[in-house]
Amino acid sequence: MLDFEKDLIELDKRIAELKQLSESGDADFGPEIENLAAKQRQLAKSVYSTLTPWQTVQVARHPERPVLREWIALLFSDFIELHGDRYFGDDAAIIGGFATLDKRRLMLIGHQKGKNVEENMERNFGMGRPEGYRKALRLMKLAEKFSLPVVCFIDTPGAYPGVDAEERGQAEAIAKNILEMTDLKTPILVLVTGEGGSGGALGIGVGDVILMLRNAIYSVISPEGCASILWRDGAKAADAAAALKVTATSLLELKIIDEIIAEPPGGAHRHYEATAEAMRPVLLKHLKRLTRIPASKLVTRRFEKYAKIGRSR
Amino acid sequence: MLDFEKDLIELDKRIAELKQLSESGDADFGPEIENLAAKQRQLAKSVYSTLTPWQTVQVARHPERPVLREWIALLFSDFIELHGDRYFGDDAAIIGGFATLDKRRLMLIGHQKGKNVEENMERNFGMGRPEGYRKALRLMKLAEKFSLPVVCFIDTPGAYPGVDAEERGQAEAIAKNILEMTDLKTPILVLVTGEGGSGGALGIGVGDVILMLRNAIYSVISPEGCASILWRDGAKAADAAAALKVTATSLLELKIIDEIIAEPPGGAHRHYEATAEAMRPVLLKHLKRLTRIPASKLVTRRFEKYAKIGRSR
Amino acid sequence: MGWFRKKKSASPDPATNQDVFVQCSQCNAHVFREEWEKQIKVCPRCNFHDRLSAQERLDLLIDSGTFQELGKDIKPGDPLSFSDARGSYAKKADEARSKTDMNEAVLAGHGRLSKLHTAIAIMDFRFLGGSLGGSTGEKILITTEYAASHKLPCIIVSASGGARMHEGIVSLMQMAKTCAGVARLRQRNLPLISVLTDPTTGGVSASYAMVGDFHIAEPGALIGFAGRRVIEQTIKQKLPDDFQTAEYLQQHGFVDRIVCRADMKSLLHRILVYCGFS
Amino acid sequence: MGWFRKKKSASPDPATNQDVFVQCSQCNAHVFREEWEKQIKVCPRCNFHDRLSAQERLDLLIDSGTFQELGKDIKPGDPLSFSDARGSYAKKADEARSKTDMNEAVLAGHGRLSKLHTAIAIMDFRFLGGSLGGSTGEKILITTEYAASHKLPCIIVSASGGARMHEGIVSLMQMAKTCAGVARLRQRNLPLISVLTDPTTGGVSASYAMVGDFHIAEPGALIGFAGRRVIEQTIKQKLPDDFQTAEYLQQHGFVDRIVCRADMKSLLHRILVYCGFS
Ligand SMILES: [Zn+2]
Ligand SMILES: [Zn+2]
Repeated sequence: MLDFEKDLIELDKRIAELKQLSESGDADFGPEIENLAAKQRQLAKSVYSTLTPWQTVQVARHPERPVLREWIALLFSDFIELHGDRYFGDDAAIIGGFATLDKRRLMLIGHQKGKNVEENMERNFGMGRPEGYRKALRLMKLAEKFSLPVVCFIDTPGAYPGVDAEERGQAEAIAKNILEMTDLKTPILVLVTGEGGSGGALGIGVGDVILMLRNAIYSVISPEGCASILWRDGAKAADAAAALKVTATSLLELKIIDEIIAEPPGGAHRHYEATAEAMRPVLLKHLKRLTRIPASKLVTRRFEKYAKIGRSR
Repeated sequence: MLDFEKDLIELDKRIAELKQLSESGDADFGPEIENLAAKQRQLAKSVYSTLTPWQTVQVARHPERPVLREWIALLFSDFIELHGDRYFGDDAAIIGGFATLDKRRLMLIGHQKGKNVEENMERNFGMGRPEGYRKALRLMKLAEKFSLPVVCFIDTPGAYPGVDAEERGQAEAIAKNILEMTDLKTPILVLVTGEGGSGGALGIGVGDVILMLRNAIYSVISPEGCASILWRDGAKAADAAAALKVTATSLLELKIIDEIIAEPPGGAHRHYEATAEAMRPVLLKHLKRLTRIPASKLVTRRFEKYAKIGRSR
Repeated sequence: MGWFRKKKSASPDPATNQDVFVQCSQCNAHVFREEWEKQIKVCPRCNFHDRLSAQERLDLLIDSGTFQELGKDIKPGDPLSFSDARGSYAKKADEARSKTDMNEAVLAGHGRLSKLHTAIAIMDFRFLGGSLGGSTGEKILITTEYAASHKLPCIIVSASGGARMHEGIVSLMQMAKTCAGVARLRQRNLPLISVLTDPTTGGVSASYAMVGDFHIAEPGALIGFAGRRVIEQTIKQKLPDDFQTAEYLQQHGFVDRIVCRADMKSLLHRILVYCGFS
Repeated sequence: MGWFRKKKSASPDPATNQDVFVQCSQCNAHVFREEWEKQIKVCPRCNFHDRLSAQERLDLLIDSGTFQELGKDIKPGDPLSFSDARGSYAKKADEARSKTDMNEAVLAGHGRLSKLHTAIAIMDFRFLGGSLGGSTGEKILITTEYAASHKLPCIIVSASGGARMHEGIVSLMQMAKTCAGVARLRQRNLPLISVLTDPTTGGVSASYAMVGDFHIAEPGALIGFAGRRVIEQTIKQKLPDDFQTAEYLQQHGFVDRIVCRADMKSLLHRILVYCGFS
């Protein structure tokens, strides 16, 4: 349980209890429920409007936060998952395939975290291996070939730091993807839904438009990792999170991202459908706009956009 | 020792003995040596002009026959070997890199057999794995990018039939190479120097011009394999070799290859330099001609050439 | 490349009424013949996908009455005038022709797949083990060429033991010839869907079957380059049961999807729609 | 991405005369300083390749007097106004500038390599561990852009611990920015030679350093994505000694050639000639 959510969870529980009592028919707690619900909404709003960067990190990593499979079920229709990199394997931590969003056909690619221990073992906690990045690239090239836009959902602690991943060229796989994405002749729309973990995120995260959910984060290094290096104390993660400017609001100010998609007060992990419905029009708006731009122009603009970042002259 | 070479080897030995005696200064055997040498040349000519297909197979596989490293030393200058497939590994059975033939710069790719047990263990007897075919493709794409012709030296019993090779997609790797070679926008010159073993050969063997050394072979299946399947008796390999038409002369008749490069009587395994010097002008002639043809025309002609093979209408 | 790999098909059950029952060769279940045909030769108990003839596959995939055959008269050549211990290749090919009522191991043409116009080539394993000869390659090529010139998607359903060794080097060169055809699809951004059925091995797996934009396999299909026995001789070990199955291939990254026969047509249709055809 | 990986350089030998001898940090050999410099900081006993400054590397590779620097005045920005427990990034950057007499971790420009005109960027590990900040990326980009617009080959010599975390996300985005530059070389068929020196890790290895047409490494150079310690924590095992060395990378297919420092210039020249430059 997250610290700052204690009171919210307490209210959730009491509302649930009263609802159960009402349903068992002993008495009608309708007004009390309505009253508590209003209180809960108020509290959620106040807690969630003042989250610190470190609290946001915790929300972004919340075990109940929707994962890619859930976003797919909520938002897309006719998903056809396509497996394999055609070189070595099929990574379960990065998945992709054809999908449809309100009649718009596209290639969907994203990190797949699990929701429990078993799933996370299978999905490697959403940490991709080279074969995952290479599969993603294969799907992007298919999208380019068949003139479909690419939509990437980012949610990873980072690329997998394991011996086998190094052996098979984790660095090369990510580098290649980044290179190809800067040069892909079809629109790329990126949405950071949870954790945007460094190179593991960017490996499927270069695009024409970068969106973020309000409580998602995006960072060059985990706050813990940064704290243990620069503060020599992993416990200073909150300081590092603030200094690194990992939240959507900071990243919008820095012009790294283009738009923030609001989450209902209480966060996406409490409001799956409402969050999805907030995402839908924003995704559609950008898809509509991007698919009207000629591919060569897209590539030029993408170059110019990235070329500007970090120019200190 | 090959059966039909017994007398030749006997003469070789006697000549060597006499030479040694001459050198030790006891007596001058000059005339005898010259006499024997003439006899040897005569015998070599008669034996080698009447080789059966099965005998040719044995010559093509002769353990003393020059391997790629030796051809490189004999023919090319400034070889820069380039390693690795950028996915998984560096196959020692298929090697390649930049090389120069009489001032003509090119990309050289070929199977590398060993000359002794250790070398053959290291080189896997010239049987490529997927990473070898993928390295070859990478080098071909580099050649295309920098407008260099590709020259492939074929000498393999076949692609490696091992579990790891299957796991990493032997079929896919060979198929991909064949596809890309039919579409490569630079000249491809192929020379079968020893064994042209089925898909393992074709995986780096699609080209604009296909040459063969006189005693090289090229076949869809090993004569032994064919015999054990169609004759139900591996010992009928000689029959299978004849039926399969694996020799350079047969393949020229079938219009599968474009030209035969003669080997001195006695074979390449007795005459490294003379064979290399016979190869050089033929390679140069075709390189000169091919590099004058525009790339798009090359690709169209390559298509037409292969499209015709096996057309029975 | 051993082109004649054997795997028993479901057979009439001798212990019971041969007209009424079929016995599944994988789980030995006795299945009503009527049910067996209704399930398109998929065992209702163990999901074993028995082999289909090219015509059966065509009926499964292409809208009734829309198929136009191409190269119907193309039949095997005999470039090497090949004979082995058991007779001539020409005779064998004639036998295969009369046995299957086909002229080659490929049924080629174009038609509608749920209304979408597509070029399609379907291999038939009964014809000399689906081996790849000069005319086999020719029929694959006329299919890709038809797709290329008419801007159609192309579907190739493979079922093959590999090269047709009776045609020697001509057989091997079909790998290049068919891939040259695939390259022309690629030049025009036309999709190739490769459907991998039991078995897809040797020279077919190492050419057009493995260079599709999409690789769709049937459950349990044997897919691989080298034959099991050759590999076992090489490594001197027994191979695991799932070696070279569709599932194994998917796990190793070479198959996009495995789909049950009953869902194949609809999956292909959905993919073609995503590729921009309507 | 830990950007400050430590590996001891050869040091003046305190046990002997510091002006006269250097001690190899790998084999502990005592080497005359004069000899050490003559061998371009390669140990004559164990072939250990000690790190070079960007200027030393430039002297090694580019013909004397032909180098034209680009972006000399570009110095680190401070997009996050970053401070940590030990002070501000701005101050750290200033210290690095005065220590190295460079404005950034990259020396960028163009010059002649054995008479061949080439664009070149050389990283200097002494400058904040060769970390990749916004201006570091900028200098890589002006190098690739110079090559692209002048139709020159491009050489990038990497030496970096990875991202510059003081610039947060701006550092991460340099991976995309530099690769976007590489894409423009590729569009023009211009070669990129990536020279991998000790160390090339993290964000640099996962961007421009690993997308060269040619990957040339120095012997023993550390090259990898994740840090050794992070991996050991993940797998709870000790790693083999050769893990992430240039030799290991070559064995796994990611390095074209490993070449001793003394032969580097001539190898680069030969490759450029093969790429059509003269
Ligand atoms: Zn069954
Ligand atoms: Zn030393």
